Amino acid sequence: MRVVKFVAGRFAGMVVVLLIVSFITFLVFYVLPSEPAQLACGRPCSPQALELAREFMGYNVPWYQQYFDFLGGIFTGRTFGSGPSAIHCPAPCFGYDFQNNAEVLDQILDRVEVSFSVAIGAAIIWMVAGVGLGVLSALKRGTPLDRITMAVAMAGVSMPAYLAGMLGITIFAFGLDVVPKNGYVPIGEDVVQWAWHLVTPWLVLAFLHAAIYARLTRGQMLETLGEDFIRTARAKGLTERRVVGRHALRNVLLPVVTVFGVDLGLLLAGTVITERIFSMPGVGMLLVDSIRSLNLPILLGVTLFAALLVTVVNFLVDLFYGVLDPRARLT
Amino acid sequence: MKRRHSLAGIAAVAVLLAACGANDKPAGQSGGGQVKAGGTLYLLSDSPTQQYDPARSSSLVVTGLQFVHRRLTSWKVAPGQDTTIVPDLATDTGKPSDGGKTWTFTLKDGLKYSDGTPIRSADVKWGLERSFAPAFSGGLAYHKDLLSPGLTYKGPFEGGQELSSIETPDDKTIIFKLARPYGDWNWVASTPAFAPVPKGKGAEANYGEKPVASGPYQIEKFERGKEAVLVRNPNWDGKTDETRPAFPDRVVWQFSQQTNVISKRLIDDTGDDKNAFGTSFASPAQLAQIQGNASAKSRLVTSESGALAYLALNTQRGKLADVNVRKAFQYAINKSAYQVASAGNAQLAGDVATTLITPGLAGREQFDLYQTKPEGDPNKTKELLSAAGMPNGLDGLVLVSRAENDWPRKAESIQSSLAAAGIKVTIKPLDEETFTAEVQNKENPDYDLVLTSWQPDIPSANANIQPLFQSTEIGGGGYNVARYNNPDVDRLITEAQATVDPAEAGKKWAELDKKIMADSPVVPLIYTRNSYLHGSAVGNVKIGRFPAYADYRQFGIIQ
Amino acid sequence: MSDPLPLGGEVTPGAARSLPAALWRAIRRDAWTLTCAIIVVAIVLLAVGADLWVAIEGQDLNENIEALGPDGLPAGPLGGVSADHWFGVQPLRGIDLFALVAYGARVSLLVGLGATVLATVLGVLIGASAGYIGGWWDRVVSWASDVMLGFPSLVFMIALGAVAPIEFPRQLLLIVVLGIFGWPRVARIVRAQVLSLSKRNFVSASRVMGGGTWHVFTRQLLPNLWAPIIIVSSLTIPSMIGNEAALSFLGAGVLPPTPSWGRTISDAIDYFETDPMYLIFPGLMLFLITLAFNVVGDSIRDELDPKSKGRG
Amino acid sequence: MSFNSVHAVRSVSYSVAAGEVVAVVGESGSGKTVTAMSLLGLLPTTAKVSGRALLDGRDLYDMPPADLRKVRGGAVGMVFQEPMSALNPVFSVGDQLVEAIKAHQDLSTADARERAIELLDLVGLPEPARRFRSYPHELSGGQLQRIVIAMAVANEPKLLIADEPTTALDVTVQAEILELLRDLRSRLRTAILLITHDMGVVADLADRVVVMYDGQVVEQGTVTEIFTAPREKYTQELLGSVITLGARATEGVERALASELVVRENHLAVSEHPATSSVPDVPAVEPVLTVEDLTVVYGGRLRAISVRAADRVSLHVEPGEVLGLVGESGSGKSTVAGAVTGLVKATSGCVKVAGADIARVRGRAAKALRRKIGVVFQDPLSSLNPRTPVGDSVAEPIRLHKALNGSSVDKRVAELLESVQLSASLRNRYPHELSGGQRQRVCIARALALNPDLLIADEPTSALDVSVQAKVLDLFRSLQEEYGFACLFISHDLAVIEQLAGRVAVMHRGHVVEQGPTNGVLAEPLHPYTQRLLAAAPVADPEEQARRREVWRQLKV
Repeated sequence: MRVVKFVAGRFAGMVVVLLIVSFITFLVFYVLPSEPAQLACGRPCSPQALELAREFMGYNVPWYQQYFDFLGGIFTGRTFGSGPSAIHCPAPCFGYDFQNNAEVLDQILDRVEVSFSVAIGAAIIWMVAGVGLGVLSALKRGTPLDRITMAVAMAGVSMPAYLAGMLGITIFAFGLDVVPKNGYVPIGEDVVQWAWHLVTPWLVLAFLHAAIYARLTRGQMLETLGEDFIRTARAKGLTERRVVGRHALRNVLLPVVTVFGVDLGLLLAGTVITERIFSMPGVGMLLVDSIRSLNLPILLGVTLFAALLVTVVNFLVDLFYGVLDPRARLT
Repeated sequence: MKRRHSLAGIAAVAVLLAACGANDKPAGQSGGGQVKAGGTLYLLSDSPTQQYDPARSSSLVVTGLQFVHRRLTSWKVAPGQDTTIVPDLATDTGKPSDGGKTWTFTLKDGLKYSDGTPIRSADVKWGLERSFAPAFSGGLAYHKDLLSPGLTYKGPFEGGQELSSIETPDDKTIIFKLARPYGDWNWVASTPAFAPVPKGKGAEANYGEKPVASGPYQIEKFERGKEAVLVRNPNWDGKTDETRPAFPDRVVWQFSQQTNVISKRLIDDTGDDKNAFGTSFASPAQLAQIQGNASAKSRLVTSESGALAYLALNTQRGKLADVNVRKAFQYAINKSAYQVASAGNAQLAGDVATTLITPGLAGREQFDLYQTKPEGDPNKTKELLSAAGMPNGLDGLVLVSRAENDWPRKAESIQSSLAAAGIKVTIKPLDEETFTAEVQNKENPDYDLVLTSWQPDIPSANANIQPLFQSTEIGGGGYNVARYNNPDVDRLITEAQATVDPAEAGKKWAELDKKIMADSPVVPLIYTRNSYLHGSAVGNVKIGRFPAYADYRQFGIIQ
Repeated sequence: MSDPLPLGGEVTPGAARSLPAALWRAIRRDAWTLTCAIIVVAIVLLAVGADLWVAIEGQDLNENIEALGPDGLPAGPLGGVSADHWFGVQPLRGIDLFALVAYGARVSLLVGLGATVLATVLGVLIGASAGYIGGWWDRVVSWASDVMLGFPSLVFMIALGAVAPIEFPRQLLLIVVLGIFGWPRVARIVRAQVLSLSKRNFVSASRVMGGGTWHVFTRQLLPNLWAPIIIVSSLTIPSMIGNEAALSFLGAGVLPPTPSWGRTISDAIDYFETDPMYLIFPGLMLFLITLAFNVVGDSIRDELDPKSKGRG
Repeated sequence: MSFNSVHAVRSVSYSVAAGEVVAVVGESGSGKTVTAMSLLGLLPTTAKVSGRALLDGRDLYDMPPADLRKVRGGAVGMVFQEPMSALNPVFSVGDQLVEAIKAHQDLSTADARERAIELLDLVGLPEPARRFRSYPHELSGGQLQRIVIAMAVANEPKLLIADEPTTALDVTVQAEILELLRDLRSRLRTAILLITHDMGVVADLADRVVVMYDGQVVEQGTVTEIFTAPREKYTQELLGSVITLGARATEGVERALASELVVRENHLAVSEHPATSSVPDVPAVEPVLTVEDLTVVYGGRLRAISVRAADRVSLHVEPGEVLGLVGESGSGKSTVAGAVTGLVKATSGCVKVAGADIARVRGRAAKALRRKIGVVFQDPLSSLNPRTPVGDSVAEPIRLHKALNGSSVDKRVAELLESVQLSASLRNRYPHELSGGQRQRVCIARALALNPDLLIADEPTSALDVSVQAKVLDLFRSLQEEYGFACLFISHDLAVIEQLAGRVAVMHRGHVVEQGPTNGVLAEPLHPYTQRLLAAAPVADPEEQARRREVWRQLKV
């Protein structure tokens, strides 16, 4: 019952966040001096034709009405125009992109696989590498290994994503010519090629992020190793491997998981820069393109999608946190 | 704007404007072996889709749409020659009567759709009627205000009304009764909306993904954002089609490709990429790279000419309302620096422009009313400004440019030139829609100068002059961004438009060119060259004098 | 209190160490920190004296196509590096790259520092008030910062750039936008700090003695907040500099022709294969200043906060 | 043995025989814990250890790590001071117990689980099978310490090292844990090395005593020798400074057991146990502080569970009087202190200082009221702003109320510091530069800066070492006599209250269960909880403690 209540509460919170995000996005883009109907107007575009296009696309009503139309579309779907040539956008309709003649949701879903492939693969690498190196540094504190790891980590933290990305592409794809230069192969088509095409972005992203995790893990590990319960575990006669690998690590992972949730949420939402550098046609790329062409329906959709992902991932992280930490569990 | 990949007109079509100093081979084509029928052609596009709905397309005759759709007329394009109009579905290029107010076309015999049904004149009419439906707007619309009742007609789908200004007395004949005389109607008949759509079909919004084909290819598979596969249309008869050799067996579009990735694949030229053609222009950075690669350099095709890049002066604003001040601007720009900033050097960028009508259009005359060095003459500008009562130059002008691609850099170059001539400007880069809203639609827009470019949709000086300088095109989405209003010019434009005889019309347009330049509403900069890169197995990649786009119809695979 | 060996648990907070003292100690303790401090000072000097250095070099920000080769790339090897052009020149326009980098440093530092100051001031005010006043205000702040952190902020910054009138100084806009999106991070840390300080008895004691909210905040809390504030802001500077560069990289930063590292890097990426120096100089600068600020900030934190001894 | 080139312990030797309890006593920093830790190699790696530690003839210091690991938790078990932090918060207690068993015995998981439940039963946890699945945060301190002990004895060790095993616990819980240790020793024949600073615990459990001071052993002997005839001056001082309950408390409980109590005037107790209401206040003449029907409820609203931290508590303090408020953790005494100082909002009821309701006064009256109250908190370090020199801390109330100005402030600060027996030259020092006792003196000086009518002292000495505690209490008493302020003195330690308070109120689970003159309450405890509290506190006298233990056992039944 409490779990249901908790989930319901979190869900309500999520909805409110999404409403606010959508509203603000809507408002900001509404005040932009843009003419979204222009593109559906054709060339030459007379004022009369423009007005027709506006009417068809639903831009001829006041902004708040447009916003409510948008919200309503999520639950009931929308229809643009009338008669046999009307465009139907079935519920949940997150808007219709007239520039590309496609439902916004479809466009996002088309791109999701790419974003998820990049994000999840990189996340696994950086978690393993970052946490592993962090633990190692903490255990070998003060040794050259620790110093080198932390220096590299510092470099990783300080490296702008696009620089690291460019260097990665240049070195691996063009310099050494060991990995493919272009594109994305759907996982359903060929798993090996899929992974092979993603290696560079994975490694570069992992390098940037692993740094933060290595530092975080190291600090947490040093702190945790000073805790009383570690002393207890040692006094029980456990092997050092078990003391560190079980007792310390589980506690170290708690803050790491929280940071991971935020990072993954943002990354999944299509870290714009990452996808731009690696020419990955993911959600982030969609966002950049829609910003450049001021494609309001897509912008609104992607913004909502990003906010949804961040909130959902955070929610999942909270649940997972409960698994890791019984104190956070609902009893 | 590249998203919709309109390969035509619009002020600033130039996506990645560039050119190539193809000094070692004739401009407009590249070498290569013999092209034979067969093979697969890959088209690499940075756009997520290709519009195959004729009503919504703004595709030129030579590019993507032609694979699937034929129109009433077509263009004959060859490097080094002026582009001429030729029949496509029609037996001739139209018979004008009634002083250019009535145009009659007759369809060829034996024309069939991909489903085997015959193509009738009513289908062409239906296709045009369909383009009036609000759901299918967005394509080239030159026909709309010439066919009464114009935009009050809402298409055939609701209420089933027909367009009375088009008559189809039999299955072969189609007669257009225009609202006013229009000499270029045969050119207009080559725009996408003149492709036939089987009467009664095409009501659905996604008709463009599975249209009924009249051209040499039909769509086998269409996946937006990924790819489209075109295969041969068995009912297309090459004998009725003089402009389409249709060499490849299959044409595959690869959508949503990144431009730099396209360029890298083509430079590498391996596997299927040998059969590939990049549909975007090579950027200056890519050009610099291609210059250093002999193989890639041999596969680069550059146009002779292209879109007119120009600096528009807001003739209705402040000091710029004074024609003497505007004339001072003609000497201020360092067009050499602009060429380098555009593409690295003059050969790559395109020739310095002094006229409004671009090379390759009938009737064009080369002249220069404001002779100076390519580097410009800032002192002369200062003198002229002094003479106009501004010894200290001008300050605080707003220069609007596009935010996309290389425009900001080119705007910076202009800014530098003007600064040297004592004119201080602030750059305001705007993205496409904001540009439209701010510059083309506002009543009193806040800008003094606009850096942009223009490529006509049809190879007629009409399409070069009228949209940019007729007073009716000020505001309301029109392209007269210089806000140039000269009743004399307006009158002459209407006259020239109504002239049916091409030679006579050409003379009138050339006169208009000089007359307008004398008022100095714009500073012509360069005729922007476009460069394409293709794989080594793609042959017959040619660019005519007009348009500055590769002629997709000729492409074939070298076997 | 058990035996004084640090077997874990609370360590006496390094009470009255001041920032200059901590910085000085960090620099003296570690050659690496010293190097990074020197880099920071050098780049700050580069930015502040940009006019002077560029004048010494004998160049300016003007277009100069004579410095270019026939293909629009810099004439000469290494991107045109020479005695005249210390860092070479920009492709296609021939503008001196050293001048671009030096003036770009000014923009980067100005925006980075400005945004940090704004984010810190907002974060301290909001975070401290939330932690101290508590109740509904605290809930609102926590929730608002959650929303902000979950917000696709980049979209916003780009959109605001498009909405803002051309007359509005772009650097100021960047400072404001980055500052507004930067406060939640600071606020969270400050709030946590205030909450933990509020539990300390000296705060209670002050209140029992009759100290009002303002008195307790300024006399009791604030002096103890300086250390975390300084640490968080010293680590915010590099991320703000990076953000500015990233926004400019995406074309949503400062307007042309104002030089900016992000804009230069964005442009240079296309030339990486033909003119690598164009990317390397501004890229290296950005990397160095970020690294140096991070290292120095990290060392100060180690000095001020004995619990996080960074290097063993 | 040295640590960071500081010699923590020098030439320490002692021995423990099978079945024997040896107590190592000494104050903070005496090196008792370091020595014990060194036995199992649990010191930080930077510590250098020299010497020998023989376990059945084998040198622990010279043992290969793998062998030492077998000794840890095997032949030698260890119990730590803080049960809350000694267990890993993220694993269930059963898990951690099973782990300890499996580290040394080759058992299947099911068998180990069975053994673990057995052990939980052995250490006296009710419902062991259910507790097996509990997580540390779900259990009380006493329960956790039982689990830590279960873990330590899981493999039937020869030696159990108990490092301050009861320091963090309440007295009644402490008594139970000591009982458990005694029980385990007799059942398992385990030798116990008990490390503690509490002489009462020593008297209760130890056979032999080792006294450490400044890293050295100053004296060792049997428990009777040490308590009756300490040879070393340090031992004598240590024993002298111990504050323990007088014999009358033991007698009081004995009388209660024999039902010979006489109820006297102004001595009230509630009848039921556990209590469901508080006793009414005894009549007052002209109280400085009146607490009327004070109820404080925490939580509630969105979260379902609300805690009644104080329930209809009524108290008063007369001018010049010290009222002791005694109770264990969670009894609500700190809540009452909070309400009295105005830091905690009362849910109902009111607190009046000099007739003014502290929750209702505003503006000037509120400020005037504040002048009348001084506070001393438990942890002196946290009571002083680490960024403020102590002189400024003392001056804060003076400046705040603009009581004095200019140089007279400095003069007053010097005066105050001297009155708490601190040199005025310490005024420019920062808190971390002072010792614990000095800091608490500074806090007292600050509390007295404006000559308050009422002083609220919330466990002012419980964080201090034994000898320091005695001195601070002495100082407190003399200051109270000198200034004559009324005082609400809060403590968990009845012995401290006995020293200072004229009257005492006993709190248990939010209720005042008994209140009356100190003499009356100690000599004739009416409420069962008071009796338990009196019987549980160990006294530093082995014979007396044996008698008390007997009383305690009878009370438990």
